[in-house]
Amino acid sequence: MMSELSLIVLLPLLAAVGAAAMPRSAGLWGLGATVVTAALAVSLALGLMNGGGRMVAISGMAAPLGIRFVADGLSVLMVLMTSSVSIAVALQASSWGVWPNRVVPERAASLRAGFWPLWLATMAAMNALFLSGDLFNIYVAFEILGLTAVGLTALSGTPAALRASFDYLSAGLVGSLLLLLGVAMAYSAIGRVDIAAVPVLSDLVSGRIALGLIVAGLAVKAALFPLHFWMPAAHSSATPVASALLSALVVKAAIYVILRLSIESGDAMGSLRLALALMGTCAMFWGAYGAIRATRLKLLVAHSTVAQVGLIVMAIAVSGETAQHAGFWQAAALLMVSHALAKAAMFIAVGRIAEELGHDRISGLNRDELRPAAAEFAFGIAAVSLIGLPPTAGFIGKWMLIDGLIERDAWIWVALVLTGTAMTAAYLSRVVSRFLRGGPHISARAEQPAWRIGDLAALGLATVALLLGLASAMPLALLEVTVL
Amino acid sequence: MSAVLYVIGLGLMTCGVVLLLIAALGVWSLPSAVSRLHALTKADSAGLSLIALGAACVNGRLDALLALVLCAVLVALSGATMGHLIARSHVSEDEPE
Amino acid sequence: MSMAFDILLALGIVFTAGTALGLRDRIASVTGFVITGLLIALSFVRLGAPDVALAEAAIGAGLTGALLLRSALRLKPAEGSKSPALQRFLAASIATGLSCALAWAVYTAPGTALYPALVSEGLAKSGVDNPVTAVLLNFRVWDTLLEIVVLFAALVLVRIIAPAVPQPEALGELMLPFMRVIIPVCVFLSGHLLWQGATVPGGAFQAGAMLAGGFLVLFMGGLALPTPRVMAFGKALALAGLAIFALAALATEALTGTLLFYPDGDEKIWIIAIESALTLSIAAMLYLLFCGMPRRPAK
Amino acid sequence: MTPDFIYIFAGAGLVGLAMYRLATRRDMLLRVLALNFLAIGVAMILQASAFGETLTDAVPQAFVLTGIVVLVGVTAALLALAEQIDGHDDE
Amino acid sequence: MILDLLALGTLVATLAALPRLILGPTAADRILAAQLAGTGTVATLIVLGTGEDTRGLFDTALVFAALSAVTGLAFVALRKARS
Repeated sequence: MMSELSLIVLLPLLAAVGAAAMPRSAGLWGLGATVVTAALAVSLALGLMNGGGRMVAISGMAAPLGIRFVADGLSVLMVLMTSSVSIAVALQASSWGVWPNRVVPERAASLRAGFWPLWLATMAAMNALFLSGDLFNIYVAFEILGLTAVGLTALSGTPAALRASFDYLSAGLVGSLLLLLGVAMAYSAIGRVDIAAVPVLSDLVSGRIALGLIVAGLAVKAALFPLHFWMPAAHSSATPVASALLSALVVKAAIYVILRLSIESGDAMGSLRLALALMGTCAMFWGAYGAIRATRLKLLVAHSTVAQVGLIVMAIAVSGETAQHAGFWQAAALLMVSHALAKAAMFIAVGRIAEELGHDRISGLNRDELRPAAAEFAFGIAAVSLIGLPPTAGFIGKWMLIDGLIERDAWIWVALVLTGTAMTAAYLSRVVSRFLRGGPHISARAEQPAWRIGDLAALGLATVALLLGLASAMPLALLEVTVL
Repeated sequence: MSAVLYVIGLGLMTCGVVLLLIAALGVWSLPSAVSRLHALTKADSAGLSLIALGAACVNGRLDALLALVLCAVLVALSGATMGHLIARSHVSEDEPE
Repeated sequence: MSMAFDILLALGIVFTAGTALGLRDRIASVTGFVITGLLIALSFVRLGAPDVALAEAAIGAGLTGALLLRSALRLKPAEGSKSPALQRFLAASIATGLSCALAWAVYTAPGTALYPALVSEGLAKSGVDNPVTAVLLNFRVWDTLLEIVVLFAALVLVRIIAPAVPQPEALGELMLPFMRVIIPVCVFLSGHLLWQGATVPGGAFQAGAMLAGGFLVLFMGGLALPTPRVMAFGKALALAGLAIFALAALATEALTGTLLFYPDGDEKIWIIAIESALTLSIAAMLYLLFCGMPRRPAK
Repeated sequence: MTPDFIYIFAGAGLVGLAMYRLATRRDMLLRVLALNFLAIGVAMILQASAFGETLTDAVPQAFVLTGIVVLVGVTAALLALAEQIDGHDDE
Repeated sequence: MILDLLALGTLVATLAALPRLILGPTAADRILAAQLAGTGTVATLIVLGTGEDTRGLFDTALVFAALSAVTGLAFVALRKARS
């Protein structure tokens, strides 16, 4: 019988084809596939908790020649993260109409026809990437991801979005070609390209060059400072749903591979780790600086992604000897999940706010006619999680990171993480404080904006981010699952 | 027999390569675009046909002959068509950049 | 002697590429790209990879060349702005350093050949005799499936962007005899490549590209214009290939318990079936990528 | 010296050239060209390191084939974007 | 040996398209250069294939020959698009 592993890739894929073939019922295909895929992901995770990690040789061909699905705690946690964000996003996107015979505005119809095939293909590519145990296969998955992510950016159709899309696609292509170059080098060094070869690679000089090239390519894809130049424009000019997906999920694919390489290579990539840690730190400050200066809400959130990516990459880079410090990469994984949930909530909330206000200027958030509503509330919770206040998942992640650093007497890094946190609090409070300000400037006639499905999506995501902190034992237990 | 064919084949191929080189020289040195066009399309196709014929003689296999003849025909045909089309478009273009 | 050939070819490739990237005239750049593509294909032949040479000639030089030319004719002329000297100097030094480091690293790499033994071991049971086809359609067919998804994603993206549909002008009466020869040859060659791909160089990608080349010639000749019917047909072909491939993957798992593990003894039938669907699908996708996919098809 | 050695240099040269042009030119068509050359350079390095005196490894050939097909898709998308951006500039 | 020399000759003929490509002056000249390079490549493939046992390279040459016209056709057919 068919296993969840192949279904969570092939089902969204087939649905993407279906949605492209029948644009009018794209919403049905999309919602259906999203829900079923999420259910499959949950069942996969439960199976993993009970039965341990799984490894499947596709085509019955053993590695290194064949490609393997590797389902361990980390990859399945990433699959779960994708599914939970995608449910919320699917809810929001269903506002473009689901039923094929219902009449919808032309713009909604064209957004719907474009969005669903792209998003379903993205979901398939992400799941394929998380489960893949082969570097070249990861490259191909990245190429799908690069194209669909650009498609999501270009969906809004504005000249700014198109320009950002071109830069995004060309930067992404450079990134994946660097990755491919690294794979080529790995092949010429040791004659194989499966992930299990990474420890061998890190013992050789040419192998380390290969790993360096791969990580450089991933850094472009993950928008790691100073290779993030394409990202704020792309993420802020897309439609809110697309921004949520790009910021919350698509950059995570690259970070996941960095994390995976870091775990596999063990302690060997010393200088590469240092470079990553430095880039991460710079990204944390540069992104925060950009967010503090941003005038538009969407740009602020996009710059905040640069900063958060920096923090996560730094957490990965400082992990060092993985055997003794499993806490570091688990912290990084937890930070990835919490950032995904919070950032998706934030972008959807920002979309709702901009929809009510008609603009997204930060200075114009002190509005007279509207009372703060669900979207603002969701934004607030998401902000709390990003800053890392208890009881959110962000807090647990940061706690584990700092705890590990203190244990190693790495006070400089502790100080850097704390400074970064303070800056996060600073730029997010620019927004949250405006939401909190009640009082006389709100006119008596001010109305509560009507509930939309987007509010539900944003609130749901934010709540999950909050609850994940309380139930963080679950993801941590999942992360313990390895392939024997 | 096959030795004779081999030598004939090599001779034909050499002639063909020389023709190709002449065509290349013509494209390099002839003064106007139209004259270059004429030099190219004729010498080119002739050279390639000779090479293909020579290769068929040297190789001596029937299925190879089929592929080679088709090859020569295709190059000659597309050369002629393209030559005509480019000449037409060049005349109507009138804009030496 | 053959060393001289290789050196001249390598120098020619780098020089032509430099020319293509250095010229101001757009047509010249694109033409330079096409010529480089041809030389690269030759170099792949020299490196013992005729399958790749075929694909590079058909896709790299042929179709990409046509695509680039379409855009070169449509985009406004390049602006003559030059980057500051310092930037150019820095870029040049970094690029040179990168090149040298790469060449050194690859040259000194130990280069253990691990795959050839594994491939020849698996070849007997793979259902085909051409090792490249065996890798693409059996050992690592998962890569191939995802690769078709890349084309699908590109197609969806182009549909969203919806660039203007190219309008070929009438090429006169000489086109007709030309097409009468070239189109049947393209179709025949495509089938030939598909069929012989099981044993000697060739396969679905080359066959698909060949067929797409035939479509493009038809298009330039004023036939096969992207009318609604042609578009709908092309879209159906393009999507059907991917759907069949994905469903076949699921079917293999249902039959054998392992994803994309073909039932014992029937490997060849599965591979040929998938390849046939892919050939048509790839040809349709490449054609649609060239013509663009207008939301409202051309009249 | 074997042919693979020469072509490794050619591939590395292509990568360097493409990187240089990517860093110094803003023109969209040239960037697309440079990206294509970058990909071809990578493919050539991969192919050259697969070269063997008796038999060329089939797996990198499959990789390069995949890369070529992927590249044409991305190129088509980039060019469509470039044309659309250029069209917007006119208005 | 002779075949090696001949291959070198065809390669030189192929590369001889480059001056025309650089000098132009018209677009037609450049397309012409591509045409010449295409024929030269086909010739090179045939010469290289003669020395081998298989027919493989002749098939490759055939594909080159069939598709060599596509770019040129695209040029003449879409030329009007340039405004």
